[in-house]
Amino acid sequence: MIESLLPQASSYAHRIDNLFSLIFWVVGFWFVLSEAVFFWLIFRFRKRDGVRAQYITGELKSEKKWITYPHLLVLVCDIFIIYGAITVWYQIKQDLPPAQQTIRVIGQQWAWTFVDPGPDGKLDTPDDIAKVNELHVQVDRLYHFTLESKDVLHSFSVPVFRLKQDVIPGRVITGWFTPTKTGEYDIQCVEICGIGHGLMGARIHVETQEQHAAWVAQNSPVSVAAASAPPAAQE
Amino acid sequence: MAESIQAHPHPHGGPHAHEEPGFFRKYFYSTDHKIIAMQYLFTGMAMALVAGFMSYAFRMQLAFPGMHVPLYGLVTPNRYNTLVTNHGAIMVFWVAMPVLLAGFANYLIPLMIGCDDMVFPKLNRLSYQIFFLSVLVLIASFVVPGGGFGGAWTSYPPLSSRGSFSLTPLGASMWLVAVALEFVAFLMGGINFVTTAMNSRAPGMRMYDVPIVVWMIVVASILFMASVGPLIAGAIMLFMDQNVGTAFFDPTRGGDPILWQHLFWFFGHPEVYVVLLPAIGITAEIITVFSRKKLFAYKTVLYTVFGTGVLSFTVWAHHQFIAGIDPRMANVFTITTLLISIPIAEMMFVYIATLYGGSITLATPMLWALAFIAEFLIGGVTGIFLGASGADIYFHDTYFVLAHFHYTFYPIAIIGTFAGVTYWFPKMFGRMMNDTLGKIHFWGTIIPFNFIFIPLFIFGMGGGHRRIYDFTNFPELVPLQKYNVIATCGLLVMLVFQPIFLFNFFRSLFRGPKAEKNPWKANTLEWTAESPPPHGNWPELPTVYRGPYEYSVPGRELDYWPQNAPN
Amino acid sequence: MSAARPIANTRSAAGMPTGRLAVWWVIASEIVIFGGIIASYVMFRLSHDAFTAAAANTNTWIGAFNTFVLLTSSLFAVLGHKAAEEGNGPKAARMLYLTSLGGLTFLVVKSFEWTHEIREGFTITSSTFWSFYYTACGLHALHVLGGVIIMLIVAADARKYLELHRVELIGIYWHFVDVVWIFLFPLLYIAK
Amino acid sequence: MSHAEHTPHAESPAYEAHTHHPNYVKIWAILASLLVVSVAGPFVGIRAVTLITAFGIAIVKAYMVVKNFMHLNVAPRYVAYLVGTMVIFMLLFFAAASPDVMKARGTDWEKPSWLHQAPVAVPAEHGGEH
Repeated sequence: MIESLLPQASSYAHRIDNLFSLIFWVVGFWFVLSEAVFFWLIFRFRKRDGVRAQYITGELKSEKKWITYPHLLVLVCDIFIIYGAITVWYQIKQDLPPAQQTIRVIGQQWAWTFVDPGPDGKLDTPDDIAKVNELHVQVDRLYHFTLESKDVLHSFSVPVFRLKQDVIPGRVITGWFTPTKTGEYDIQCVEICGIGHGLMGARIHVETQEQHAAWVAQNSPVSVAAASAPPAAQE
Repeated sequence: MAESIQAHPHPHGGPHAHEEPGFFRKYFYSTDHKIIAMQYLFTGMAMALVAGFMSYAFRMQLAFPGMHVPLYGLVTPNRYNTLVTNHGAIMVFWVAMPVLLAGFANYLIPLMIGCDDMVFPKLNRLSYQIFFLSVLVLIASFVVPGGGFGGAWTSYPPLSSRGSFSLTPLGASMWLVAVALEFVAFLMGGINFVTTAMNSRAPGMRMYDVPIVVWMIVVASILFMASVGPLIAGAIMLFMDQNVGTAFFDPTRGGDPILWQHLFWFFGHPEVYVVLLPAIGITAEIITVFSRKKLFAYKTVLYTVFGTGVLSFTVWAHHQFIAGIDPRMANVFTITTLLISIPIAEMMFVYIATLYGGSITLATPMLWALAFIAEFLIGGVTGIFLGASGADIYFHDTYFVLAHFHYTFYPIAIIGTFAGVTYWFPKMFGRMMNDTLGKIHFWGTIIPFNFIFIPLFIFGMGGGHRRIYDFTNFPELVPLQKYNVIATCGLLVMLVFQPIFLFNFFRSLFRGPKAEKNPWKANTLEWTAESPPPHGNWPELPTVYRGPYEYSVPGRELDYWPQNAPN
Repeated sequence: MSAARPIANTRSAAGMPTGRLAVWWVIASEIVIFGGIIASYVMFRLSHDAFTAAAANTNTWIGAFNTFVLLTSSLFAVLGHKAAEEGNGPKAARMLYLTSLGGLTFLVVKSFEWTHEIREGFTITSSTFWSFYYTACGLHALHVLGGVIIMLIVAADARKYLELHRVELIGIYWHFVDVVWIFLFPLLYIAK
Repeated sequence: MSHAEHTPHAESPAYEAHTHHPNYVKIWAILASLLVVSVAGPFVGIRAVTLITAFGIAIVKAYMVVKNFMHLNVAPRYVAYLVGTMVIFMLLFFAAASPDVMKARGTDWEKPSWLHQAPVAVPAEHGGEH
């Protein structure tokens, strides 16, 4: 359902969307059923002249089963949902597949800095490419990102990847994604971080291998003699 | 009204002071639980107008970015942050809490359990005075240099702890002080409610003869008292961080911002149930009266309340799934969060089952109560998406969350309040409200309400995230802007209908037809007192002979059987 | 405004006088307040070596003396309760005066201790340990101060044989303050 | 919750007297001597002994004060449950919050400032056991 609003552009986006659909149908069934029963009861037992309400305590077993069985069924549904939720969570957040490339993401009031390791594939070397509010990644490549904050809490979110992780000052948080669809997408900050929170958007460019190589070659700062200080976040 | 806090007696008490206290003493300096309830109720409703106006200002900005909002002006980014922060904080702490917990608890507990007042009337008065002080501090925080606090009602440090980050050093501290004062007020109130309900029941009233709403308020007060402590400790620590220069939550000097999140949400989640339970209790009273039915499985309701209460202490970290907590903890909290759906679902089933075999009259209070169930179900089922950790990766801090908790808080704070006010209005003021106007107001509130928040669910599913003053900065969200426009239009329609309620309320207050003692033919004890009850409630305190929900008992001529009737 | 005691106040359906029940609820909500701050402190303490180093600078003897003072004042409080139950108002009042004397001694010792520490350069902003130290002790000291003030009021009444049941109530609260200190003492002074 | 405990109530006037008073001075003497032990604990110089004497005795002292001075032993049972529940909630809070606050390296994070240096202005004395 979400995919109709927003493309799936990472290797795990469909998992979250499927989980959403699972919960939607399970929960939707219960919701429609209870509302239907609810409105039917209101209609069926509306006040009519000469008809007195029944005296039902609900303490008898034969009466109570009408709420006991549904509630056991809810428990069964819960188990399915828990299973689905934990599986997806494990795959995305707990499990960290080996990286093909590591990038660094630095949040500050109110901009993102993205550090690409450059041609040598290693961070903290002179050929790192630091870009503000602009992230270039290569499609079908497993990226690790390390999140750092210079001041307050931020949250790194790429909706098309279904990716979200808070950025905490004083901590370096690692996560991963594999882009699967080329294009240019939004990056958001979803944790309030002050006055400029609403402006703290960035763009992610998912590129093919050739495009990405060209971008790296074009932007690598070694030739620009920026080798003196590795960028940012060395506090 | 500020002077009401001063302790000087009314100057014009005069010779009548013995029988009839002066206006000031009677309405501003009273220890009578009913007057204090009214104070809470009116303060809460006034704050609801403030917070409602705030929502109008920022919803206009969201639908039509950069517009000069009529009656407000330009919504700049920092004003936007202040507006959303205080809208949230006011609606939770200064509307839902005072109206549902303090207002109805003060009014109903002594009347429903058959005693003359709260056990500690002076503590009760002090509680309101501190609460009122907290209102003043909060209002003052909007106008101090730098402006009101804009770091969201969760007030996460380091944004909230350092003036150089939030740019509202004074506003942030005053906001925190206001919240802390409010907690102190409700701790006093809570102790009073619980002690009164436990100790002062009328002779003959057994545990299972207590009306559900009193049980709910007691459990809510207990939840509040048991959960607010860590946040009070946290507020002290945050206040020191802001003003003394300590570093409890400052990661650059050895503190930890995640600690605050735990302290906050350890309170924050039970807080949802603190306001939910009174509303759900009010609903129970109303649907039994207007369907002339005994509550289905009274004891089961109590068990579900206890289950909800205990479980609510074990779920708080689902607010922090992607906040950098240990990912393994998320699994534990997913399980507990989904388990809490079981007692809540059962409670809803009980209410639906109560309608079976009834004789349902759709009077205004009943419409509100039924709407509470219908709308709260949406809030409940959408919570499952957010409690499931895997789906929450995507939904965290989107408008889906926002729509979800508005589908819980709106039924609680607004629908629950309207249900309670329209139901107990005859008792509170001795006059009847106009039913036709009440129904117009009902439909004019409920239908637009769904038009506000259902589009926001879709907007959130499309990636719309919270606390952004202008979504046109995000190219992916521009096509979804139409949902924001629909939501704002819904809000405007809803606001247009609210003066009808105010008109009905105040007109009925002075001009409404006189109410008899028991206009709804209800069983509970408050309906055996005069309308409105005098100081002391009854000339002779009642004795109780049976449970509160003995409607349509076979073999009796009347279809109700008051709790205090010997036979 | 001297409203008469409501009838509600004299009922005890829960098997306990209203005042005592309420004090237990006060204590329940205080447990979580101190619990929150102590839990936070312990988390930091266990994970930071710097805390251990900083804790070495607190003076165990002063802490121990203050613990002794509070324990002794608790004894007087409970003796006051016993006297009040026997209907001996003046004796209960005397015991309460002794208790508040203990509370005041505690505060005086504490203020000298703090003065000394601040002179040595250990201020509230020196490190997170000292922040916790001053915040937790300060919160506790405020409870001691509040207890002393209420106790003096209760004692003045008790001397005139009024409201004797309140002697027990303030006593329960005082013991709770004592118990909090019993835990703060090893946390801040002993475990080095 | 605690409500669930009480029996159908009697309309008894409040303030009934306790049936017996233990010898409070004796209890106080025990408490004072326990205090001496807890202060003496660190002088043994073994960390385990320090911790046991410090916190074990704190718990014993608190128990004695609560039981005898605060008369929890004669109060209705639900009071003890109430107090116990609050303590359990705090343990729960500690258990759930501590992994995030206490660990320098979590499943997917690390705190660089902890790993590289002592965090605050206090002279860094690593490994100082006490």
